[in-house]
Amino acid sequence: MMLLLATFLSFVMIATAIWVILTPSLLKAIIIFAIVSLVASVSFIFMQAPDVAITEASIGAGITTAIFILSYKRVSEKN
Amino acid sequence: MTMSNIFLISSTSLIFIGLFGVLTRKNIVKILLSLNIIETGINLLLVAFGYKEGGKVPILTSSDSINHLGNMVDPVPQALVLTSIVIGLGTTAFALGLTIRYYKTHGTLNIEANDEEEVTAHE
Amino acid sequence: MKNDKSLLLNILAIAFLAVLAYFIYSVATSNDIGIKVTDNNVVENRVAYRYLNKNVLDENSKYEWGGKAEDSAANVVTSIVADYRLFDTSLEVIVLFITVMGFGLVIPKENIKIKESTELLYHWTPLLMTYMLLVGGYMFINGHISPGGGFPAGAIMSTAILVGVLAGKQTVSHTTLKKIEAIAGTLIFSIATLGFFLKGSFFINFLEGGNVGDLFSAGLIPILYTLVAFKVAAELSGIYFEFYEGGEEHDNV
Amino acid sequence: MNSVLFLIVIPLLGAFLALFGKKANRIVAILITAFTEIFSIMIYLSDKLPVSVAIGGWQAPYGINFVLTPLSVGFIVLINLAAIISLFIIRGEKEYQFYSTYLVLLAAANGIVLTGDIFNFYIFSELTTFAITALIAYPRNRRSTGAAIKYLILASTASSFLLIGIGVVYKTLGTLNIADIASKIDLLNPLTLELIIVLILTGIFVELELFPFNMWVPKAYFAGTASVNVMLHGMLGTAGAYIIARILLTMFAVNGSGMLVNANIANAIIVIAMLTIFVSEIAAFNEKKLKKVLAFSSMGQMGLIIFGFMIGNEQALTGAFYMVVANFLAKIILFVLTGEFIAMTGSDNWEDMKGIGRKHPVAGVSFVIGSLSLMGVPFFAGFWGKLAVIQGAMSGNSFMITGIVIILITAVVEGVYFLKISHTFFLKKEDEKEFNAKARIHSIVIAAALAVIVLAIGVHPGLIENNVNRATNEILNSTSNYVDVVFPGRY
Repeated sequence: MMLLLATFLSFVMIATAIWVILTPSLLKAIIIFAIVSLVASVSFIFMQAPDVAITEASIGAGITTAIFILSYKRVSEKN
Repeated sequence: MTMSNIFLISSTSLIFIGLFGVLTRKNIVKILLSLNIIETGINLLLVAFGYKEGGKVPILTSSDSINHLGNMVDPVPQALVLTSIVIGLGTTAFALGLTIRYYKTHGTLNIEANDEEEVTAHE
Repeated sequence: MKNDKSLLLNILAIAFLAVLAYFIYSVATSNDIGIKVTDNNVVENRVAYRYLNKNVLDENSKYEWGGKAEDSAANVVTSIVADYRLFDTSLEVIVLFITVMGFGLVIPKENIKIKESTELLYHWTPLLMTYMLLVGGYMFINGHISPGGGFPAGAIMSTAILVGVLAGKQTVSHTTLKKIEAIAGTLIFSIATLGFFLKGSFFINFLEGGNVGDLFSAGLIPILYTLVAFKVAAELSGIYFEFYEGGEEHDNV
Repeated sequence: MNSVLFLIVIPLLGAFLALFGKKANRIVAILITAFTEIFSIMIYLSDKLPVSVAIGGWQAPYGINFVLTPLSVGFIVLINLAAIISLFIIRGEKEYQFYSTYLVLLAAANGIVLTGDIFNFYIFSELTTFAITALIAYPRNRRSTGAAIKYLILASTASSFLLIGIGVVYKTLGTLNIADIASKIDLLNPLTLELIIVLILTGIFVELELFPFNMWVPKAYFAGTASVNVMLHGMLGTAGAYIIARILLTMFAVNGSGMLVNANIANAIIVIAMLTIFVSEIAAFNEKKLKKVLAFSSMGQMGLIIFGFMIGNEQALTGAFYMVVANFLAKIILFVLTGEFIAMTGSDNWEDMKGIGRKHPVAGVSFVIGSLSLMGVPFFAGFWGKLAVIQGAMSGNSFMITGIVIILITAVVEGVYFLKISHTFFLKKEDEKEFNAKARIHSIVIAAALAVIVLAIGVHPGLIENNVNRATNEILNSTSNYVDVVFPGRY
């Protein structure tokens, strides 16, 4: 069961990562990247690494996305 | 297919996807997103290197857990990944600051824009 | 953006990655003798084994739950991050310090109006912030016995400040943040230097004491994590302030 | 010897305190650098070397350790010398960020050389990357922003390979200590070893300024101010030369010789080094911006040093170390003077610098001495290095002979463009216009003093012969020497 779930998570992660690269919209890419990070942090729990999971969720998914979106506002305000 | 193999393969694929993005994209924000994907992939890869089938969390919770130290997953890669996540955040933050400045000085987010000053003089 | 679709570049990149993938595949399936990447882990041959057994100093020592150990943090990852490899962690603090400073240096200063926040956000923000600060505080105090630690704690605390910024509440000034950052950083390295004068070695855990599993254990680790958390929180909050802060730009070229 | 950590801790404390120091920052930075320089010279001259210092009271391989050998401390002395010179030629950088970043760079450059732990090395190399990026971006104009972001993206991508390499090393050998890895390298499967070397090599390629990944170099040098150029060349470049000696020729060496463990990869690096020399000298020949000429020449010299290191016999190694010292001194002269000349004429182009040599003969002559040494003309410091590298390559196979031919051809090319530039300086100024700014006396004094050293070494190479031989002997038997320092009695 866990194995199945892990496989599913991996597929979600890879599919979303490809989506990030291919989508032409920047904002969409940033939001989808947050999903990649969140799924990665769930994967860390699967690999028995709760410390890393918490750090990845708060820093990788939270703060990185926040900085990306704030920057996006600055670079897109003129067009 | 075991759990660690799944994570080894998926993290390696993430690294490859990110590398493809870094190599082919022209938009700086896209390149930074690809770099972040590479970093996520590496973090997963390192933790997967330390994973062990049926391993336990390397935290002592009771007197019993001390007798099963050999069953725990390797804590060192986790410690390294903690460091590398923070370094990744630093890279991203600094690069985004530079990107905003780049947008102001170059008027575009294309990485191949000319860096010489003369170009702006005509605009 | 139309350059993104350059076919030749994509084909070249895919070819390069294919070569790389083939190389990794041949490494993984190689049949020669010697240790391979694909071999199963033998924990006993690794440095991690001594960390888990907490017997780096004395190979034959054993420890018990609630007893003394050379490093009494129950969270082994924390004991590596904040004790055995403390030097790495303090450099990590410097990495964040220099990148955030570089960020503040290069970002163009423009006054940007923050949109009026809604009534709901404005009134409930204090509650939300208190809750986030409490979670962050719990994390760095308990970092040595449960998952967590200084870095995520600092990140969560900085999110509280971010919520304040978005709700338009003046919580702390940018100068205060700079001071907290510098003082916490100086203290971390002063403690490291203090170890040299007390025990003859930098970055040594000279307060070691307490029992495995206790809240008051692991010596310096909770203190260092507190400092790290405050420093990280101040630095990350500084980033949010930079986005909305106007002011003079010092051009000296 | 635990006090060696002061070389790292004091600059970092200074970096925090620079947030409060308003005008005193420059003085504080100079004082701190003077301290680190004097301290490192004291360590070099003391008889306690070589020694391994455990940090935090945990002995290697469990804790992080610093390894002090004559080679590493010698490089520290050079790096701190460049640091102090770069501070003296600062022109107008006033903000605290500059000094804070500089002090972090100083600590990181010291740490990258001293550390004996591969993950610690990774963190230090990331720190240098960020510090250098901030210093390049400091002028905040179009050119510097473009150069900085390109360097940052390139370096971060490369260093992620280094991190994968470290992960593979830990997965297979279960240790992160460089000495521990070096002593266990024979246990590895050959293909896995190849993978590790390729990954780690990719990670350090950017810092080595080698061919496919070196397009950032001219941009970065061109965008930076004169003092940043000296830091880039004297601190980062010198640390780069050390990285080859330590990572490639110690961690991955055949025990008892200075050879890389995998002959194929060694040959590949030699080919890349030759390409680097060739491409960069040709590019320098066609370049009109003086700073870019020097940057390209810097890349060429780096390629030459790597070529010498990779041949791996005693003569070539001696030559490589001579090259490190000669290139270090000569290039600093050129960068210091270039900064002055550009400030005086207000132009980056060397064709506009006519008459400078007539106005300031000391500066002009020092520039000529520096460039003659880079060319490898007899009786200048660079000559002995090039001679020994060529002699070393002679004893190699036919493959090396190609390298010799390339070195000789590029030496001629280098000679032509440097002579062209030097000749321009002594031409008569066409217009009677005054120069924009005055030359600063202390910069010219620094350049002249270094030029005298270059001449002295050129005439009498015995001056540094002892130190160079010490370094060569260490590298020739690097693995057993190095492992013996950290784990006495393992070999």
